Amino acid sequence: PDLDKRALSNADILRFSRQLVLPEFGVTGQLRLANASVLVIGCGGLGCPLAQYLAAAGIGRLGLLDYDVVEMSNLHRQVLHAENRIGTPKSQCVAKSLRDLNSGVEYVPYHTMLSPDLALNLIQQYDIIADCSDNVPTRYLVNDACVAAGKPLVSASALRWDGQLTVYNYQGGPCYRCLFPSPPPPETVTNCADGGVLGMVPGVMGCLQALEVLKIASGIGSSYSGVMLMYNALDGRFRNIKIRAKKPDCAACANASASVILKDYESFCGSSASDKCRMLNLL
Amino acid sequence: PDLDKRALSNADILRFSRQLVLPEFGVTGQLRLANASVLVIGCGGLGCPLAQYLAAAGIGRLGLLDYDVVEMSNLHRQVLHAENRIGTPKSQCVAKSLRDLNSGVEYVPYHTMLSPDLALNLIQQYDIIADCSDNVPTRYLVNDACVAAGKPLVSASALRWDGQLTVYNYQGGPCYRCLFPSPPPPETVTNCADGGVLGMVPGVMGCLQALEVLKIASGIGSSYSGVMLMYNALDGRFRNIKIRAKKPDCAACANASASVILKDYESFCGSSASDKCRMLNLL
Amino acid sequence: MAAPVSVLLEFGGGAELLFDGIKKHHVSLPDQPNPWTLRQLLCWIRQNLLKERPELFIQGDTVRPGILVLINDSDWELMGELDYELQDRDNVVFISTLHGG
Amino acid sequence: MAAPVSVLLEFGGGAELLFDGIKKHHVSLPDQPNPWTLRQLLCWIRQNLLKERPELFIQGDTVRPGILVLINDSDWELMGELDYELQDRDNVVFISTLHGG
Ligand SMILES: [Zn+2]
Ligand SMILES: [Zn+2]
Repeated sequence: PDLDKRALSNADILRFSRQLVLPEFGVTGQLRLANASVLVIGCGGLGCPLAQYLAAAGIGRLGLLDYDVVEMSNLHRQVLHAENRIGTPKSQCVAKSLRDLNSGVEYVPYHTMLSPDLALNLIQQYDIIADCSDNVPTRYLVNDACVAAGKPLVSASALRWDGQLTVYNYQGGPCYRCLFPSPPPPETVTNCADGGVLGMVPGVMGCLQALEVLKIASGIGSSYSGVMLMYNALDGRFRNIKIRAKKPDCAACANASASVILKDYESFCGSSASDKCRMLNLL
Repeated sequence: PDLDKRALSNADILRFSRQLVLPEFGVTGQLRLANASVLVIGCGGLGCPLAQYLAAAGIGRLGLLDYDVVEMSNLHRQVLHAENRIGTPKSQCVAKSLRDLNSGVEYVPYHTMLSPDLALNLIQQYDIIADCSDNVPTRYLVNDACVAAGKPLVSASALRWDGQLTVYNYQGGPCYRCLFPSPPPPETVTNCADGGVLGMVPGVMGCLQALEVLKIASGIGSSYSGVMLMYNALDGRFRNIKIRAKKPDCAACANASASVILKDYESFCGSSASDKCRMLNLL
Repeated sequence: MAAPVSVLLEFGGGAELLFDGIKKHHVSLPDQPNPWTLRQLLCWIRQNLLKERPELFIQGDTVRPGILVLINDSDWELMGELDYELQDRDNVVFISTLHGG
Repeated sequence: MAAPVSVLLEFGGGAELLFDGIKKHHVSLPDQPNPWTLRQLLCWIRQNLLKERPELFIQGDTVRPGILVLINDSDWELMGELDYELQDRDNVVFISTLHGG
């Protein structure tokens, strides 16, 4: 069913008073947010703060996708999970935690891996997509489906002490493939299990990612289309990088339709969409 | 009782595996963190994410100070509170939420306003102080007590679309009074009730503040002593500013003892340590 | 005779609200025999940019307490404060400090 | 005869791990008759800085997929990529992209 909020209730006005008073946001921004839906792909270190702050701010619908269950090694950074929920699906766990914070949001948990069969149909049902995933094949799949569906993709990533954030496929800007036409060699890809990650880094990046989703949903527009934010927590520095424009010969953008979605992203990338195997090797 | 953790348990190693693998942090950093205590002054928009990420990372003891109770208008940014806790003390509410995430942390809620009588003794009991308060008199009081007690002060603030972060009184660096010898004229001070604040802005700043606390507690050291980070969410830009050194004629630093603590910070600043009155006027 | 000086003035943290909400002002200062000092720049801002309630920005001959002045990303206290002599293309930033949480 | 060229090379996002974990390298490139191109810089890095497993950084005559090259904070694709001619004091950054979440 479509979101269709036409006016703010008195309870809304009280709850959101501190952001309603911002002239750049205001009642118009709040109503646009209430009528916007966001699909969060990955309910881990980035997805937790992102979903938390979007729910608090009053997003209309939050799709929460993750195939995984909560593990003890998640709790140092995946702050919506809990000790007594180890073994339960992350997507449902996030929805349960956030209902206490804002029961007015519609939460739609998907306890599943994003597959090429599923991606386009699912992404078409949402206004904005947030890539909070943790592996290369999923990032290419999400990108291609967003290009095919014409949806803005707010993409963040974190590893060790580093974070990166940009917005793809928004207002004529580049997509992930424009920037990275070929996947990295699998032996150069480090995941959080192997490389480690300090919890506050996805915390910072997830909050920033939520902010860009809010700016897009409320009509303010994003600061990071064609710009990548890079953060290093050890030296405490942020850097805004100007990245290339949309490429006319991009494999996705040149033919933005369902046909750009590959059958098998794991073989395209030479790596798995799950970091389970490596995690087990490490422990 | 003193914190005295000498070794990590198998459960600790599993829980913190993703940060233990970071060579700059490692087992030594984790043990230092487990033996560190942090006093969080203010359990609102900054204090919530700060406390959340420090608890997740395995801080030893977390003092949580706030005089206020949860209100509906807090929930858009104070993400550890909940609809069914409106009217309950914020300090206790944060402790309750975080026990589910990490029961191994010692939580000490203080449901009280920070007074000149209380401040020095309380601050002396903690290793690092995080200023997450929302008013000028409290910021001067916290600073003076930190200078008197010789404690590093990780200070963040947020308003509208802007955030600021720096570390005071750390390794010979300046204090808040070195930078701001005189309080601002009361009519120039805007609080979150009057000016508004977008929830993700204290979210970002609180996560960054938690990170600097972790870097100090684990012996890595801070990036923001003598440097102020400034953030504007509308243009998506961060800026690192070099600020002045400690001033020999600073009213606090020149005589770093209990005598620098004033009797009455509200009259020194000409404003109230609570933003209740203004809030009531607005609504 | 000093060469003409162009500077980028920025206002933030709420100080921009005294300047019609405009954060960036590219400004060409008129020729004068001696170098422009920051003291003179404050006078010029007061006369040319400040729309209302100048006391919320300037008190006496300096900025009011609670505004940080940055010259090329450094605290002006490190640069000579009011006596700093402006160079062409300098970036001068006035930021209100925030107290919210 | 081109003047000597000093550049600041930075490595991040994990690429620094191929360079003994050192993120910043201030480098003076030797004199040569023509301007230094980025293509030549990559050869120089391979011969002078890369300690082990060069294939994790350079493949063929360019950087391997998944490393972004930035010249003075802009994507090198906007600057001519391998044919870009280095200027004195340029800042060239090599960043591994991250995929963790
Ligand atoms: Zn493309
Ligand atoms: Zn001082």
